Amino acid sequence: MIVLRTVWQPTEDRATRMTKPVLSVRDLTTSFRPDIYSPWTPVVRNIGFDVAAGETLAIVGESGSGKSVTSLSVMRLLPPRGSRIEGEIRLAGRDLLALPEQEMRKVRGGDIAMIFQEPMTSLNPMMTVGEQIAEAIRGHLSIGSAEARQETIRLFEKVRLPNAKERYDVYPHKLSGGQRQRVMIAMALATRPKLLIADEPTTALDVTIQGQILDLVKELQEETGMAVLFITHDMGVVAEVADRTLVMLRGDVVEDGPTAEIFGNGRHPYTRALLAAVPRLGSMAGRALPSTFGLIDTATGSRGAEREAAPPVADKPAVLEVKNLTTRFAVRSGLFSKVTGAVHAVENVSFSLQPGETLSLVGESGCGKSTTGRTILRLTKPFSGTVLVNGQEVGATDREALKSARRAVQMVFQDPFASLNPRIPIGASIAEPFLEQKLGGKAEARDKTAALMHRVGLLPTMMSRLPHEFSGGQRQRICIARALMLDPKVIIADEAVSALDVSIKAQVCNLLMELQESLGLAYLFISHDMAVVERVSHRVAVMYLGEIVEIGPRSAVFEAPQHSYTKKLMAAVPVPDPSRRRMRRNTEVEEIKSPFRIPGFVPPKSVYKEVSKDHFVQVRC
Amino acid sequence: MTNAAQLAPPVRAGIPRFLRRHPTMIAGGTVLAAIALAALLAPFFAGDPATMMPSERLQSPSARYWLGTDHLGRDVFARVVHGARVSLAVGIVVAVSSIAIGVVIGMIAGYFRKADPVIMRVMDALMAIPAILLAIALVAVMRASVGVVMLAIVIPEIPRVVRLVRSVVLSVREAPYVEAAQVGGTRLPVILVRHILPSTVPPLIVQATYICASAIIVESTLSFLGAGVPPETPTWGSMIAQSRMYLPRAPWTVFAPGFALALVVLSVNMLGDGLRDLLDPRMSRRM
Amino acid sequence: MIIYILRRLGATLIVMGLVGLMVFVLLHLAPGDPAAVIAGDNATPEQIAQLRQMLGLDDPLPVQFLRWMGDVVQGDLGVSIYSNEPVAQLIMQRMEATVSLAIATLAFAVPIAIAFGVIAAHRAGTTVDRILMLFSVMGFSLPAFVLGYMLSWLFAIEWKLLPVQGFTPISEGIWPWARNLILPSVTLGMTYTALIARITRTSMLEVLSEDFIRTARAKGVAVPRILVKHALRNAGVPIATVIGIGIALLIGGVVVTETVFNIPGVGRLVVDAIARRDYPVIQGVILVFSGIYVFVNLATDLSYTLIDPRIRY
Amino acid sequence: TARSTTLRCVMHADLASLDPIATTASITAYHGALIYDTLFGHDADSITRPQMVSDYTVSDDGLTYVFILRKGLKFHDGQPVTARDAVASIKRWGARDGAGQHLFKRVADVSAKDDSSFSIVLNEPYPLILDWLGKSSPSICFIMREADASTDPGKPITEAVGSGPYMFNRAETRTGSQYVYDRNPEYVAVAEPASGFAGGKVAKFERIILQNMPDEQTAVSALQAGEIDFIEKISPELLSQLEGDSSVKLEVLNKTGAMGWLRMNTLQPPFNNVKARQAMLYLIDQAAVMQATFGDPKHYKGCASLFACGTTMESDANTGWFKGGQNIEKAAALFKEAGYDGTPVVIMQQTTLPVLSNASLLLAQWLRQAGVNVELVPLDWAGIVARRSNKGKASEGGWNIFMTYASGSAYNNPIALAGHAATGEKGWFGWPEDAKHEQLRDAWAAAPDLASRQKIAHEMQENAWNFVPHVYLGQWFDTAAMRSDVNGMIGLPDLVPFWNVSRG
Ligand SMILES: Nc1ncnc2c1ncn2[C@@H]1O[C@H](COP(=O)(O)OP(=O)(O)OP(=O)(O)O)[C@@H](O)[C@H]1O
Ligand SMILES: Nc1ncnc2c1ncn2[C@@H]1O[C@H](COP(=O)(O)OP(=O)(O)OP(=O)(O)O)[C@@H](O)[C@H]1O
Ligand SMILES: [Mg+2]
Ligand SMILES: [Mg+2]
Ligand code: NI
Repeated sequence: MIVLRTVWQPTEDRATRMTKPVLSVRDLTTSFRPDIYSPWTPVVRNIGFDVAAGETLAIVGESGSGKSVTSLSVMRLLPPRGSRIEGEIRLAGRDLLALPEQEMRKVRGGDIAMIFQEPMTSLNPMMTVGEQIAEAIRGHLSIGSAEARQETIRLFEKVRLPNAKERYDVYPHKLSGGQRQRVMIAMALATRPKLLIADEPTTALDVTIQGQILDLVKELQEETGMAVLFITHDMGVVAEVADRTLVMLRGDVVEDGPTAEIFGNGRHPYTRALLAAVPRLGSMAGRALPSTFGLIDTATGSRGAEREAAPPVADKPAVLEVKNLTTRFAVRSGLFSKVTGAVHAVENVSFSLQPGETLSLVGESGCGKSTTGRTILRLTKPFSGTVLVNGQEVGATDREALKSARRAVQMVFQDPFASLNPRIPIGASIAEPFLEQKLGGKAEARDKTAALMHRVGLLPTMMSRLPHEFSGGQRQRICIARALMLDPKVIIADEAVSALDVSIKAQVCNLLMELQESLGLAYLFISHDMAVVERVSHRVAVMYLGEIVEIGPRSAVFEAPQHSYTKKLMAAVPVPDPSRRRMRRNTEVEEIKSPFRIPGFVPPKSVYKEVSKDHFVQVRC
Repeated sequence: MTNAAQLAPPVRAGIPRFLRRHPTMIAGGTVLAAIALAALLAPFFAGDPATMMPSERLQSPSARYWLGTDHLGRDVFARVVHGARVSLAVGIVVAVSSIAIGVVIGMIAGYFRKADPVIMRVMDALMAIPAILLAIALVAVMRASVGVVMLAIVIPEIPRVVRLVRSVVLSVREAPYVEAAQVGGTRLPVILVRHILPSTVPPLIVQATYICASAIIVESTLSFLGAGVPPETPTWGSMIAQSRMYLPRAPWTVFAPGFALALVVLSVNMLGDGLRDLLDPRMSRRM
Repeated sequence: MIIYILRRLGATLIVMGLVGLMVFVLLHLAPGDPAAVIAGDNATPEQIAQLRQMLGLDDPLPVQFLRWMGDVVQGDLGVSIYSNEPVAQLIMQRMEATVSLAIATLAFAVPIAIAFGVIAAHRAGTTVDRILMLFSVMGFSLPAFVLGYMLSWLFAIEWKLLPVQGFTPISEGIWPWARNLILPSVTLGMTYTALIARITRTSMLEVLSEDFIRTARAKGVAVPRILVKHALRNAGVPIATVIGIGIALLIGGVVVTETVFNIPGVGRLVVDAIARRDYPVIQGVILVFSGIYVFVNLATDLSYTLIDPRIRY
Repeated sequence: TARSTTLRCVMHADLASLDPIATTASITAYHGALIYDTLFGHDADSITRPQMVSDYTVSDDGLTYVFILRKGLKFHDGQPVTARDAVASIKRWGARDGAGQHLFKRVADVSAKDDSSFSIVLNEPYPLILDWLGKSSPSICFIMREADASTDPGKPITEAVGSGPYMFNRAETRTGSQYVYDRNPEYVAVAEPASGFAGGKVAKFERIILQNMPDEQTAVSALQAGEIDFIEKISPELLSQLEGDSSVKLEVLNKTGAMGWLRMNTLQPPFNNVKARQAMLYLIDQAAVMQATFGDPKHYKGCASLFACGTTMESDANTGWFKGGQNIEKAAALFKEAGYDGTPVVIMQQTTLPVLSNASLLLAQWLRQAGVNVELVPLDWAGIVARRSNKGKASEGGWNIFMTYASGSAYNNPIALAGHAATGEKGWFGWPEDAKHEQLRDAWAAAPDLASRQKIAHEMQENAWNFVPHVYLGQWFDTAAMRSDVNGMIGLPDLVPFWNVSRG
């Protein structure tokens, strides 16, 4: 790949441009070195940008392109030993890089506030959320503790945290992810900063909650007129919030401009490639079959073709049949570890999978998607129900049946890195199932491994490398190769592409679809990413609190959702289209329901109503 | 986006650089290696550690006796060097065997839910008996010998290793790569040995250095309390313990082994601390 | 919570039963004959045999074990073979000294160790870090008896600042009590300082790399406050654990210090008892020690709930 | 209690057992001497003088002794001392003590005549009877309350109520660490100056505290710091620390010192052969053994007398082997003659006492030089006393050699010291057997005076160094250390008495 190096030139004529920039960055170069004996390695090179009051600038780019480093450089939060920041960072005219640490501390949290990616880990678990905000307030404004408390509660109300008063004395672990992120926002706004830096503030959240957070930031910005630096890799989010967009590639800014312009006619091939890879919800409207992504070559800028996938094989028996599957996790407590209840993770779930078919399982976090997949493979014991693989029941007692089922059904996990043993060369990891199931000798295993690596686009010469020597996308390919080693009929892909960058995500999706066609694989595709699901699925099942509430052909479910939950899910997905950005979603602030049930709880009876051909919706009776 | 990078054990990359970054570890390692070498070659250069010549007792260091003689007229230098063999052996044998036994029991406890409570209760009971007292009692039971002293130090260490291994196993057994292996049909023993065992290695290496250092100290303490190795055997601990009365008159009889002991324990600890920093991926992300 | 405690206490009984059995078997495998020790060197074999029989040492082991266990269950630890005094009373007499020493040691070691650990973690990789860690490792490298002699020579004999040995009950005043404990607790504390400082450093390093520390810095909190208020409490659970282990180790580790500084504590009691095979005393002390150990463990676990609001039993 | 009226003493051992009859441990004898009184006592010139007895008569045939107790003697519980108490005490002592047993073989009757007088009737004359009743080496014939003294002799009594100059203070005693004795205000001392184990036992300190200090170095430091007043025995190496200190004085209280001896299992090879035992005489260099532990020759000497040196029975008979010095070749030759077959000789090495531990190491070295295979088995004292009763083969849990020690004056008494017997399997550990030796022992006890006893002792030694019941390791003299203001310590061979001692 040719490395592109576009030195950024400030564009003078800009409609959205306000009078004076709040933050002005010039020639910022940030370098790291592991120890004093090593040379400095720049990871951000000569970048520059301005953000004006009331304006939102989005920085996009794939993982590792230097987005976070840029924001941390502005805050001077990088480790003092081992990092070096050069250039000029001016906040309302003041050069931040020249400030003594003491002064800089006042800037942090005072003039510039920051929201981080991980709401779960960014709050101190041992301080009440109220204290944490009051601490920020009192650090910058000289007010008493009672006043700080008042102010904190006011902020909680502002970010629409229910029961603001009581929430003051609550520890973070009692709050849901969305609530925690709202606490983070409240904290950031506590001192009325001039600039808010939001580093991937919604990545870890469910789509429904993501929507709420984005709305909130927008609203507050309108109210206070602060400048916002919004860092994300989600183009949908960019389209939603940003006035202007800056595209980074491996430490360089390759393009910047008004968001609409970037989306409408990005000039740089990388920008276009990035956008092309973004799955857009609704882009498949009217099409019955899944389709690959048409990718853009970042070097040449030429666009690959989209290719429609084949329909599933209808005349053969189902490869996987799940009947009334129920999985519950007992919750024990008390003197004799009495069962005081159970998490009904999967409740009465039934579906079947044809050869060559992709069935997607969607739903919000904790609804039981993974548990379903794990129960099929008996990584978790079911409470009741049956799983048939090639018509044969997978039972607890029959080890051989389980073994052959596990040969036919394989799994690709969400985190490709965690699912590869970091200490074993990838060739050995891929070959392991083959050798362990005694399907052939060492030489055969080697040949097959090489062939599969080739197949998933890796060089067989990489066989002896360790997992950490690969990129995320490559690692996911390794996992796919391993899953294919046993010639399975079904692959359960549990969030198999969720962790990947957009462009790589598209590549891996394409690979999966290709393999499906040539090998006749069936996929159980578990994902919370609706846009990807829309592209790859033949059929879609929507799960809610352990139950399938709607299942049917993809086009039917996406274009004519019947169940109220499905509708809500569809509405919450951000649309990568700047022209639609001012549209409010009107989603209410609502807590996720818990699947915990007391013992003796009998799930309400329900039936499935067929609304159109093969499209079923759950109806309670 | 992903926190995968944290899990990476960057052991393979750039060993020399780590060495440069961990001067204390290098110092510790070098000193240890030198002492180990001296211990190995002791019979060839150090002289006779056993022969007693009461008429030559408590001689101060001289050209003939580099570190003087003790109360029985034995060559302190020869005894210090030969003592290295026993003291190091005690450290190493105790570390290796307590870890070997602890790993096996810990893996069983961590992986087999049924065995876990039984094993852990027994381990609790073993831990509940103060180590020194157990050692004294064991030595009293089985008569003093280097082997028994080692055993007496190993037994109380085992439960600590078991706990460590068990906790690692408990956390790793649900790791996606273990589940991936299960899905691929990998047999249980293979999963245990190939996928779970290696994760216990980094914390165990560190633990091993602590055990090694404390074993050397405990051995000397046992000698002090009169429950150590046989008086015949030169170990630093028993040398200090036997000579402590002579400290005012013949300080070398105590300081020579004492210095050697402190030096080795210090080196082992420095090595262990260095290894821990080296094996801890978080060190690269510090404030 | 109460139920949790009850359940833990239940497990304690099992553990203590096991300890009792192990110790009994171990001891009675030991060669050694209290009757021969009591009778003295000049006694004839015949006299010794007579004594053995009188002391009930000739009964079969299972009988002796059941007799002992039966008494223990009723709260009776038996009497010393030698002095005929109740074991419980012997232990009680010695407990104050041992507990005082343990408390003084912790009072000395914990604050210093935590300060060392926090500073070393904050300055990780620098010379300050290395010096602090070297210092604490050195505390670990010197056998307690060598250190003890050195300290008492310097402070008690040369400078005459503190007494050489002995123990004064706290009932005779705080200062007389403390005077006697300073040198022993410093001697004993060295090891624990090293242990706790290192754990503190490690877990502080871990916490300092957490996201919420970055959050705290991003909102402009000053470094000392970050270290103490944000980081230390989060690092508290492993530190509490190691302090708990420390207490347990202390109870057993006092033996050497008690010897060097002639403190009439439980450690000495049991070492002397082992030397003359005073079985009821040894068994009683070890049983009490293990009870303390289990209790300290429980207290440590309960302390987690104070440190970490997420932990509930 | 004020410091000046309290004497704090660190003793050589912990007072493990309170019954001076059931145990022969000397620390218990010290305890006994503090709280109990005796009928007679040896004075500084070894003359036996009445103590609790005001008067006594001996019948002309020398077979009936009548004793009258002094008036006003009271036990610490306030009860008067009666003849019944004395009778019960003598009987219990006679059942237990070596000398007592020897005496009681000739006793026809012991009984009280009235509250204050009692008699002992013998079958044959026993000139040493009063010596035995007044001896100061364990077991001492202490007079206890009848109730205590009627306890089975094999069962240790745990009461500590006597009529002596000090009273045991149980409330302030901390078993294992300190033993407290308060002055007995009711005690009426004999109106004579204290002399040896006899004379006026005047308690000058209000309180005596015997401390058990496990570490000698600590004790020495504590003495220098004035935290304690007296240390009974100091390792010679620590003496140098005290020698320049004017606040401390050093004194050898036990003039006959102590002597280490080595017992061989005469029931098992190789030491069932007298040649092998004789080899040991040539093998051991006592001076070297002593020097290894005691350094300066002023603290020790080699001694070839069966009855120790500096004692009344000291003899030079049959000591050619000693004068010739160590002779390893000769020892090797004797082992060969004994038919030694290379089976390892097991030495039980006592690890807790430096002199014995060091001696074991040296012995092992010499044995090896003499071509003997040696296995050193390190054991603590409790381990040794348990194992030494095993008469079997060394390879089956038995032993060949162990070492221990006794005071010089103990060796001086062929009757009281159990190890002087040569009665074979009935006797003391090592079980040597020699009929002539036994004959001589009885003759010694029956001998009418010192001169004739000395003559018999000479014969005994002549004979003993031929059949070699045991071998000596050397004789040493322990030094006691005390604050320089402590005066009047009485030097007794087997006992540290605490009467007559004062401060200032
Ligand atoms: N403290 C550090 N020391 C050394 N290298 C670092 C450090 N922090 C970041 N880097 C490197 O800088 C580069 C940019 O990282 P950065 O975190 O800015 O990426 P990003 O664009 O935010 O990616 P993501 O989308 O994954 O968050 C990466 O190659 C990263 O490995
Ligand atoms: N081993 C377990 N023990 C107890 N509860 C469990 C266990 N595994 C999962 N659960 C619970 O079951 C429910 C379903 O979990 P599951 O992991 O299947 O959700 P998911 O739909 O995959 O969510 P996500 O999108 O966050 O991965 C959750 O409430 C979860 O807390
Ligand atoms: Mg980032
Ligand atoms: Mg999941
Ligand atoms: Ni890393």
